[in-house]
Amino acid sequence: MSILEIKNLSIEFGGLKAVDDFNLSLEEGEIIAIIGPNGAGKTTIFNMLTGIYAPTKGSIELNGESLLGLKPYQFAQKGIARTFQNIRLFAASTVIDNVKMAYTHQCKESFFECIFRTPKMVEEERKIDERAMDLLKAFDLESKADILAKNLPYGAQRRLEIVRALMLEPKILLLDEPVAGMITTELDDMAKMVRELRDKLGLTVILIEHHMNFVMPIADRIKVLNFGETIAEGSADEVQNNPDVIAAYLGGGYKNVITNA
Amino acid sequence: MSSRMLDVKDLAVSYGMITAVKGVSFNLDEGEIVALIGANGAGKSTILRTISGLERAKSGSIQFLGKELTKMPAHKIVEAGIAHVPEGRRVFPRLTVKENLMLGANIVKERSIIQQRLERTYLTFPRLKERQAQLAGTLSGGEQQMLALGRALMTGGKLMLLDEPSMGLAPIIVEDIFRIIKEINEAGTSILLIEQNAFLALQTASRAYVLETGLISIEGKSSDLLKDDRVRESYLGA
Amino acid sequence: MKPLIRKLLPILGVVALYYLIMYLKSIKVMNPYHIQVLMFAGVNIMMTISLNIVNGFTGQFCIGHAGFMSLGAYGASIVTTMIFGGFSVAPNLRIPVFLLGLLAGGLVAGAVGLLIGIPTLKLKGDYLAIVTLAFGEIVRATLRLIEPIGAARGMIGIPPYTNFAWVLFFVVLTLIVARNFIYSKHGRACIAIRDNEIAADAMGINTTKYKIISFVFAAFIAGVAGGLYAHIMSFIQPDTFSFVKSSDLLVYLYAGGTGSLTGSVLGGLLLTVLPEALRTFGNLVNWRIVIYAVTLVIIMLYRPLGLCGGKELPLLKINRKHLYEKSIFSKKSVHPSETPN
Amino acid sequence: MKKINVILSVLVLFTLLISVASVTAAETGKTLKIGVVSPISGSAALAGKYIVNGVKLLENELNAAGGVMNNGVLYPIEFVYEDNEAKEDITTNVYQKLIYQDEVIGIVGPDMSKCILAAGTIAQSAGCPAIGTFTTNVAVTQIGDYLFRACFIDPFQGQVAATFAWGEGYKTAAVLYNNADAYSKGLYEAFVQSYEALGGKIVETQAYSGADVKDYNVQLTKIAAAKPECVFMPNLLNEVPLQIQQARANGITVPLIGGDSWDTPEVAQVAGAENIKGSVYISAFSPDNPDPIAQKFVNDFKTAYNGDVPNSNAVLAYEAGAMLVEAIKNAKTVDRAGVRDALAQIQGLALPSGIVTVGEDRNPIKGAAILQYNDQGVATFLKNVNP
Amino acid sequence: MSTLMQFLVYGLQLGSVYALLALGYTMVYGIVGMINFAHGDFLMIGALGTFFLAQAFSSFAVNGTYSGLIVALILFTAMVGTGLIGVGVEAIAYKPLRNRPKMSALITAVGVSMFLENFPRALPFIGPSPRSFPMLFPTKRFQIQGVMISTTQIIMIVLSLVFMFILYNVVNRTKIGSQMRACSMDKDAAQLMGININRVISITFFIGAALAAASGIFYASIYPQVDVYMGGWLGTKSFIAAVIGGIGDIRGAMLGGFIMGITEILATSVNSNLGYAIGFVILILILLFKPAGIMGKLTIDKV
Repeated sequence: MSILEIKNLSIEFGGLKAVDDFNLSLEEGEIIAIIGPNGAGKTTIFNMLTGIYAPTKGSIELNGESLLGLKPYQFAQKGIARTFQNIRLFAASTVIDNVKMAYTHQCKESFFECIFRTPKMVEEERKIDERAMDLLKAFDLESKADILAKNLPYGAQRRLEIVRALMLEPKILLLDEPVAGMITTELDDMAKMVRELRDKLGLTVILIEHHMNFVMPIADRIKVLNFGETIAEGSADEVQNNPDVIAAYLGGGYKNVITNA
Repeated sequence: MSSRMLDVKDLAVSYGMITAVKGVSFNLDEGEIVALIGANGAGKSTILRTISGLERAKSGSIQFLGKELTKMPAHKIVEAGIAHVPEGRRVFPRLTVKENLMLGANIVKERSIIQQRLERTYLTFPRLKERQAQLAGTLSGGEQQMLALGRALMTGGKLMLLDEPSMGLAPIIVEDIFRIIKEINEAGTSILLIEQNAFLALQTASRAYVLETGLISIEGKSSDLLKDDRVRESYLGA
Repeated sequence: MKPLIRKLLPILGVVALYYLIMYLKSIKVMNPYHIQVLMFAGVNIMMTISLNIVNGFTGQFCIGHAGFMSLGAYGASIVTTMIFGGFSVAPNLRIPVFLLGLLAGGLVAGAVGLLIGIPTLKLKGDYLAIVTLAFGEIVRATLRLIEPIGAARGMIGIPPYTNFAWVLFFVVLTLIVARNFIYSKHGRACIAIRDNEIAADAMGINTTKYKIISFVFAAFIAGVAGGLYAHIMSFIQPDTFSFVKSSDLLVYLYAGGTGSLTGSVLGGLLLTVLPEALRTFGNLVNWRIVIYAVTLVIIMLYRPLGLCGGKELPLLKINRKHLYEKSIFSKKSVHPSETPN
Repeated sequence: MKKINVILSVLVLFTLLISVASVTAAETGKTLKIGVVSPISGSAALAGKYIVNGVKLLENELNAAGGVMNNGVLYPIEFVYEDNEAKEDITTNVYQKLIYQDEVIGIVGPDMSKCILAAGTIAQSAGCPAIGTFTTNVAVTQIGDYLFRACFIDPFQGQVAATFAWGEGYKTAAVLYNNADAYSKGLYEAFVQSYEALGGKIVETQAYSGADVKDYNVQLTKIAAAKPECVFMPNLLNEVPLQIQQARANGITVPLIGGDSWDTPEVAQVAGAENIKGSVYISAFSPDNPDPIAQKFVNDFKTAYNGDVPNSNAVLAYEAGAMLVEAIKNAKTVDRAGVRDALAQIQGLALPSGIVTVGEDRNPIKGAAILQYNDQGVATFLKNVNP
Repeated sequence: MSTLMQFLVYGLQLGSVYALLALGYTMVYGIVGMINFAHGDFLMIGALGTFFLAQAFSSFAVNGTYSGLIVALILFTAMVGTGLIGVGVEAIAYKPLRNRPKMSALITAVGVSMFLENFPRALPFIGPSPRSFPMLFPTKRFQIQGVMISTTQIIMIVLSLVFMFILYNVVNRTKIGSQMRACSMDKDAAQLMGININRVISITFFIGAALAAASGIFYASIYPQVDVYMGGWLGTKSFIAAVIGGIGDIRGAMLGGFIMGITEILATSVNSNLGYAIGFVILILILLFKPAGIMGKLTIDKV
């Protein structure tokens, strides 16, 4: 049984079809990439999958449960976590607080326990702290735990965004251009990290990316969008050689770039 | 014989407590395309922003065609002949394409020149002509990048600073944009290019500087850098 | 033993401060005038902290905070004066009645905060601001029309129960509670909303709920502060709590520095004392407010983030490491980053 | 060098000692301080200006005399002026400061009932006499036996206005009042009560909220439609001129009746002679009062302040100060309690507005003057009304 | 019916004052992104300044009335003078804070407002006294079908509309207008177009303050009394008007101003106790349904 089932997902903005009949069936542990030209509707799909936009039609089912009509925070609580194209960290908070913030709905302390700082609350707080610390350690950020997120280097910020999403204990992770603005070495690190997420945590990953050097080796399946419609779907090889994809997205010089790089 | 157009010496820039650029020197000759490559946070954008006057240098000098730019206000620098296409396009979203382009010609007084430049821009970007009455905010990323380039062309600058023109764009569009960048260069505009995609940058530029944490670590001809082991390992992924 | 000392030291400090001031009063270095200015400063500090929770820590923008203060002032005074009869309360019942009044003031303000928070907290930034301004003015206009509580003439005969000790007690309590709030999941959620609402939402934080919690919590504190104020003044009237009062509070907050409890204490204290201190130059009485205005502008020009923008005294912080120290209550545990791998 | 310093210091000390000794020789008591509280800044700053000027006149007189003589001892008087910004909480601060820091023997002001209602308990519990200048609210002197006032009270004034209106034969009246202001509201209520008791009919009542935009056209249109024979407008002095103008513009031609707040030359200046002529107001004082004391005061005031004519604020502040000075003069012991007792016993004190006696409830027994604006827009004395 | 029409006239006259003042708020907000709390005080400076100017020109007045030319001159001088004060305030108090959190500038504006009110109050030759505003415009009254209307009202309503029309066209059709709009969207990018943003912001403050002066003069012409505190509440009300219309939008400011003026008058006519709070109630109601005001477009934070 698939973990996420998206059927005929469509959305219109002022009569304009931004996404039209998008279908996706995700197996647990899959890494899927959505590629396509700018304005093809990729981020819009992410926004529908996280409840920011309500689709005009179609269905989203997570483990057989429909998520339509829920608020964004409820999508997150159900287990769909995401990162953002333009990094959206809690910039003025420390690294560890960023991670702990994502655990809010799982914290059990009540309001009065909090403002009077009861022993129970302190104990609970310590557990959360340890949990966050474990995650940071796993992603090589533990030495930075107490510095402000905005003072992290760019690559580390991207990493922190993923760590923060993991604190939600998600089933599905959506990565929106995770390697934008990264150089090759950083790009390789990220690819390794995404694979580990799948292998060690069993996470299912959907990613949007223009960097073909990153997408092609990592994705189990690739969906190509243009003007809101799916124009191709398949493995990296299939997609790369699809004439429609080359015409609409990859372009003629693409092979040249990717082989040299 | 090409002559020296831009000469940056020991440039240092800091934001508050953090020094983003720690003493960088490089230069560019008339007609050249020079690339600055490096990881995010290496200080590339800061250098461009300092050249165009959006940031103030802490020390060092920037000579452009014999003029010192470090003390000049940004709008004067545009008049001196520098056109900066900023990172993330930064078109004016609630103005039409044409209004955006006309703002590019803000420093020009003569109508005939404005008209001439507009025609030339439309010739370079036929897409913009089709969309001239559309609000810039409704354009796709690729179109916005074209508009940003077109707007810079309208200023009539002799040196164009390009900050990540390929960022977030589909490969096919990137190809298009870089073809146009070369065209612009061939028509006589010098270009200082920042590009994440080091391979693309080195293919486009004649010379390049590699920046690491606010300092220049490697410099040389593009063809040499393409073969350089350090560059290949960190930036080209070979 | 260390954590115990660390916990008790601030309390001892406050007690020492109290006795120091009482001593200074007894040897006539300080007089009732000084004490009263300090009492107003205390109320203003509470109001500033309350405003800081909404504006500084949750990133919402309330500019009608005097409205909550007035609700608290009236709520508390109705209980102590109209229900329990004010001066005729038996001496041994005065403290319970006073505390009941303050609680009532806080609850009234909190309840109204909830009532208006639910529909309006959806609004963003300056639009929310202007709605809170409108709210403050509507409260004032309404209070002016209610005859039983004196309407525009105001309420007289409120017993002056508030003394310096009470003010100090409530300021310290507010500081502790506010600090605990900020360094808990609630505070983290609020700060997340402030830093990036979209990301907070995407991280499973019910932004509406936490905004309302912070708003109601702040309104409650403002209500208690209003109650204290009424029982210093022993006379209140609706026009005291106008937009002028709200903007004074904003000035205390932003001159002190948002997102910093230290800043709220400093802003509330200094800017309450400054206009009074300027009275020392008797011949400048005509220029007093002009000097105050210029000082304010200069502070903002030279410290745009306020006196302590983003900075906090260690006393008002809960350091993460404290979680791992041997607590006086709970069992020992070790800081994870110090664990040898 | 050191030696010279030492010698100099000794010399200075010596001269100081001599001068101190010579002062004590002339039977001079310690300097007494009187606090003056008024809104120097804020929305009521105009009143503050008149109050300070009124008291300064008294200060000059006392300076000329060297102080107040009590039982053969001359006590120099020093005035401490404080700004209460027309705010209650600031007033309480000012009271505390004057009482405990400056250790004044008594306080003059403030002028607003709301302010003294907040600060009065401080004076009462400290046992420091305080005289409100324009604090017409009944509750003010009920705070305690240390609180006095220099003005008449709201009910009296409302009653005077109602009696006057009825006496002029006006059978119907309309009221425009400020529902955000205690003074205005108090006067409105007293007027309506007295007027209806006399048999008059209130045909229209319109309110507005002060500190607001100064458009009263709607209210005045409605009042005009009700066709009253007179309109009572007991409002604040920065509101009244525009109300008068707008009333006339809305076709209200009947006499307008005001309270003592009208008593400022600015009212007629701003409203315009054309509009204000024929209107009547109740005042504590008329500058036309032929009484020599009144005339001397008016002339002194004019000379001191570029020809400004004193208004009630100035007169009442002057008189509050004068009452305090009189009390110091007669006090059995020159301290706060003594001054309080002497204040309560003031009888037949001749002041610019008339002969003042402090009544049992610490309200002065004094008459009101009724003034009417003539064609030139100058308020002229119509008659005196005594309680 | 005629009473209703009469109230509408009053609403329009009050509304035009609000609208002119709201324009300044909206322009400064749109371009600099700050709420200039001292804006209402520019109204006071304009009105008080006009009072002193009229005094200086009093020798030109015949029987207390001024010729059209002199009035135009006084108006022009007061507007330019206030505009320059606006530019000065921006340069001294707001410019250093331009890249700082906008609350810093707002608090500075509170300080500036206190200063602008209390400095002239403390000056001996100005002081707190209210002053009678001179008759600058002819005051003939007409009766049209039972509705009383004066020439002053007509002149001020018409002139306000003219000012708004000119401003709207300046912003939308001229070069400086497009520079302003560019600055309002992206100051960095605007600089890269060779736009001198300091100049644009100065001009914005100049226009805003000059319009505030105009509204002050009109206000004082129909409510002829000026004092140093007159700007405070008018400023706040106009700010609310600007928000009702959608702050940042010029047409919105005009619309908001007139809505505010007219509803205030109409509510007062229903019950005189309502007039004060009605503006606030309307504001809340409108924002609950249109969270960015009537003309305002909610800028959606793009994810």
